[in-house]
Amino acid sequence: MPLSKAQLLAWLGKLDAVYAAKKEYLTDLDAAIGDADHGINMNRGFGKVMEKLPPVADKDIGTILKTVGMTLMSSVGGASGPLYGTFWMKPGMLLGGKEELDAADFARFVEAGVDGILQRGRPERGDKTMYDVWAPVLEVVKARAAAGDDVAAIVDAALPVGEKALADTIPLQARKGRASYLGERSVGHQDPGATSSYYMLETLRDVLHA
Amino acid sequence: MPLSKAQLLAWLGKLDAVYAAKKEYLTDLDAAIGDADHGINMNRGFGKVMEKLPPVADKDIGTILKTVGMTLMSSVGGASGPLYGTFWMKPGMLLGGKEELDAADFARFVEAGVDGILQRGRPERGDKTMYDVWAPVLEVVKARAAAGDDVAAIVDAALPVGEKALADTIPLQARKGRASYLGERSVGHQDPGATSSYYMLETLRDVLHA
Amino acid sequence: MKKLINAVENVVKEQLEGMALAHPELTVAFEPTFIRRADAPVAGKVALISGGGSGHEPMHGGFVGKGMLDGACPGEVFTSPTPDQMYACAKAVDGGAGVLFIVKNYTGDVMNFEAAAELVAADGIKVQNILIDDDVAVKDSLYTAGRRGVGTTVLAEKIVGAAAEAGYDLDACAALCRKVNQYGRSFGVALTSCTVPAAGKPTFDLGEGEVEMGIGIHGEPGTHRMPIGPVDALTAYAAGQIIDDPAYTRTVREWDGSGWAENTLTDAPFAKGDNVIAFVNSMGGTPLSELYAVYRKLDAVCKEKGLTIVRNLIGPYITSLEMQGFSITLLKADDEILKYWDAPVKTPGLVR
Amino acid sequence: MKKLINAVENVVKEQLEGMALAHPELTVAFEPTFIRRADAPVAGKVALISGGGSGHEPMHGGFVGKGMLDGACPGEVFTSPTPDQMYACAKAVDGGAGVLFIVKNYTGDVMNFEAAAELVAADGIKVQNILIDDDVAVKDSLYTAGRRGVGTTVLAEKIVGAAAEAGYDLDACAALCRKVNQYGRSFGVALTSCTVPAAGKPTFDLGEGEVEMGIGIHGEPGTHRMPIGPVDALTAYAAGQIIDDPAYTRTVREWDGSGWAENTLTDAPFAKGDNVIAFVNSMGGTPLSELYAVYRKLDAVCKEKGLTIVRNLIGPYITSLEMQGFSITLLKADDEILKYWDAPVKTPGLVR
Ligand SMILES: Nc1ncnc2c1ncn2[C@@H]1O[C@H](COP(=O)(O)OP(=O)(O)O)[C@@H](O)[C@H]1O
Ligand SMILES: Nc1ncnc2c1ncn2[C@@H]1O[C@H](COP(=O)(O)OP(=O)(O)O)[C@@H](O)[C@H]1O
Ligand SMILES: [Mg+2]
Ligand SMILES: [Mg+2]
Ligand SMILES: [Mg+2]
Ligand SMILES: [Mg+2]
Repeated sequence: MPLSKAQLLAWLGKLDAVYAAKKEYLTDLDAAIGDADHGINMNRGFGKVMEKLPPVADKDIGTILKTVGMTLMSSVGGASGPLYGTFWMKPGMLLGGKEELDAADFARFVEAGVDGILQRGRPERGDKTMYDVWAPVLEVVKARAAAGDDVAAIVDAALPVGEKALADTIPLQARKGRASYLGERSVGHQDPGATSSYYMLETLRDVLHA
Repeated sequence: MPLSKAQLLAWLGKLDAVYAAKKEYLTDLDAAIGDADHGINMNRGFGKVMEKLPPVADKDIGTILKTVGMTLMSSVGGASGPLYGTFWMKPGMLLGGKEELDAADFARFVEAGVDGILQRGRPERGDKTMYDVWAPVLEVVKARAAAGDDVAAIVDAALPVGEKALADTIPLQARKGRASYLGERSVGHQDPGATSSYYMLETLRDVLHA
Repeated sequence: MKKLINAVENVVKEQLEGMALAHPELTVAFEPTFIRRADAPVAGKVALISGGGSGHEPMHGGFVGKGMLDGACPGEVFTSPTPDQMYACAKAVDGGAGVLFIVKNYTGDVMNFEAAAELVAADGIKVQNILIDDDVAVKDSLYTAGRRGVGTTVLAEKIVGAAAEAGYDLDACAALCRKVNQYGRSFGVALTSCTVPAAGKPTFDLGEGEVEMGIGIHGEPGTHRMPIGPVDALTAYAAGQIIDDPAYTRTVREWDGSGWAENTLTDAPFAKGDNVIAFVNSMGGTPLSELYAVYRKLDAVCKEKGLTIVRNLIGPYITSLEMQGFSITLLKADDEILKYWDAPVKTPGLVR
Repeated sequence: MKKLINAVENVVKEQLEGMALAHPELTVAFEPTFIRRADAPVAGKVALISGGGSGHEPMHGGFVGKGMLDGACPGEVFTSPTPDQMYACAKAVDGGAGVLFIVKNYTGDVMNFEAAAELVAADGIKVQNILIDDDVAVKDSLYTAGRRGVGTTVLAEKIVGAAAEAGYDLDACAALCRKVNQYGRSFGVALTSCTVPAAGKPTFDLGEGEVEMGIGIHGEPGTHRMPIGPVDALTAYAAGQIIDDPAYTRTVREWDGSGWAENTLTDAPFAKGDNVIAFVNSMGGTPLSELYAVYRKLDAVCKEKGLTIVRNLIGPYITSLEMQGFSITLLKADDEILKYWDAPVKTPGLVR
């Protein structure tokens, strides 16, 4: 089964709910090693996405993704704004005209998105950022797509990898973003951006299984 | 027995010790209905008096009193500075040349001092100020001096009157000084300036009985 | 108590030493302590002197300079200065045209400045003292020491300072200062108490959800407490207290050249159509950003009540140490007041 | 949380509304949000734009005006603004001579301003971006996002603003800004945390007897904690961190007219005989009086180390909401820097 446009819209809607529910939790994570705004930023961004979606909900998936990216870019702010902005915008530029995403499309989506994060933020693995979740997830996604899995199976395979990668950010010392200023004091805390990234995956899994 | 110059100097020295010991207490009283500085002011002022006294300790009582008054005037600050400044300075101007104060001199001392407070502060009885202690004390002092008591007997008679007058400031609503801004909220607190005035009397009693 | 200080005994002295190092255009004298323009006396110009307890910075020392004060006499924290300070300062800055004392109406300040005026006059220097008593939180001058001097002081020092610079004589400066005081009204709100260094603990306790209304500038409790509300409600309350304040009458003592004269003054209330200067002040610990929220609502309230804000001043100018809170001052502005409000000024605390 | 606010969602917007009402010489745009000189674009003048999270007032919006910034883009509290803001602002203030972005080095600010520079350049407007990264508390640029931009930002905006006003072209403005950044170093100390309105509770907990050393300007924890000492000790520590800081090398990305170039810059340490501008800044909740005590000791430390303070700036200019604490910035001052430091400036937050 490909990822339908309805599922994509359901994913975005659910993400809005998730970031509303996790607003305080993500902000607390950011208070520990950052500046106590990540949950607020994500909540504001996806709130704005919900405002901007209706007029484009009928359009192709590329347009929807670009709208999401541009909206996040101009409403989240901070480090995560341009990162998530490009994460959604770049695939949007690739997937113009699509009404659904098959496994290959989905792998291109994730690859283009992660590529956007890399270009903007130049993170390396182990820097304790959202990239620490996306890098191993991208590997699984590509491998499972190549192996012929459908989108739901790909996401099912990627989720535990993402979950482990998320937990693995805890012992890391941050080398990018605000948390890097803390040096060793950043050790022992889960990265907020990695956490919000993991929610994207988890929420997609929930939508695909609904 | 008249009040000797040695006793006057002993009184001033002891007052310095009393205000050092009561610095926090007087400041707490002032925090409740004023601005939390009366103990600090009195302690600073009498500390300065101790510095300025030695060169004039051999001079006549008038000179000593004027020195005390001028020193308080230029070191206490606040409302109590000019009040206590004139309280000591005015008798100093009357008692030039004296080497001791007999009962009549002592009554003139208190009368001139209280007169100074009246001129500067224009308090009325019941305003909840230091004058509430001095007004009844002055009456007793004048009456006992007229009746022929010596200084020690006068002060012994004045002390309980002053003590009662001090306690009587508690239920009053302030109408002068900072405490007046509190309106009814000034009720139920002992006036700090009345308290420091009472210590003058009490300390003199201790010196006269030493 | 968390403060950037060394020993509590030296707080004021060391801060003044820092000020002297930072501002060579000022001269700071010690024993007795006063701050003056390094170029004072300015020959032929009326010299303006103010003073009061420390802890209200930049007032008054930060307002010494061309177009504002010639000298300032700081007392200990929240304790009025002593007459020897004002006397020495007046001797140092009098340029032959006399000295105007701008005195905030607190018993201590009034008595110390009165004693100083007597000393200065005895030396043959012309002197006038004008009281600032603008705090509408103090309602009744019969049963109190009268209204406190708060925010209007800053505006008076600016406006009269410019007039003195422009050549006003002593009587004219005094008259203008009296008018500014009669045209100005203020009200203050505290979110937290402050701590006098020598006392070492907050002057009052305020619960997490409470604000203290009608405070002065010495960390003293105000008229009452309220649960903390939105800034719009606090601002509307404070502005209402000022704008709806009725005529205010009291008797002041002013030096008449030879002795003390009692003058009874009545301030008219604000009226629809008045132009006003609006001054939103931080008590010290409230950041500038929050003052703009106050100003936003103040502007709306003024419009509603028919007052036009023609100028404004927003920032920490008359503070209570690190207290969080704000005060609002409205000053009815006629042409004379506006002219001197707009005139140049160059002091550490106010530049135009 | 005790703040002068209404609903937490509207804090920044309402404060900006207040600012717009108070300062008719500025124009405040919403959606996207930016503040600009009402008289912009100034034809033929390089336009200076800065921006960053809100909560640092008066920076940056308060520094918009003649002789300083042409535009400022405020984000949410402590959250960098978004590229659409800088883009719209640049379009509104470009006077044909190009736009200089002055960007504090935080990952968020850097990425958002980079995205904005791409948009602006794509529209055919000349653009340069210069990073400010002056916080010596961040030691190692290899294992961190590099030094944060703090106090030197204020000095750079003043100095480069004056140079732009004097007719410097875009390259010359960028070169001067780069130099000011390389000549400036800062260090910050917190006595209390601050509370982001939307978070509702203090970002960190600090014991009654503790201070947080090496803080930035976002309420983030610093490098370490110490028991609170006398101001002289805190000042000597902060000044020592700055003055003894060795050469600092890092690679920055600058727009070279067509794309991003990586430039490696090395800042020389301070040297005996240097003239410096000394900037003692309040984090918001520390009153001016306490800053003078810091300045007093800073002056002594500089003398001891052979530096001469030739100018100073003392007050709350780059703040962290209501945080109590201070920062020190020293800027090596050559003739060019002094000339433009001394030039006139007229903004709500800085006037000369
Ligand atoms: N250079 C970078 N590359 C990738 N991700 C980054 C980078 N810098 C920061 N991040 C991510 O951004 C998150 C912080 O986002 P947020 O709190 O919204 O922004 P800010 O740090 O500006 O306040 C971090 O937890 C981290 O996952
Ligand atoms: N007008 C007045 N007449 C007489 N005593 C006064 C007057 N005003 C104040 N006082 C006295 O001064 C005391 C306060 O002194 P202090 O705290 O040193 O000065 P301040 O009120 O200026 O801080 C009051 O407790 C009161 O006894
Ligand atoms: Mg953050
Ligand atoms: Mg007192
Ligand atoms: Mg006092
Ligand atoms: Mg942020």
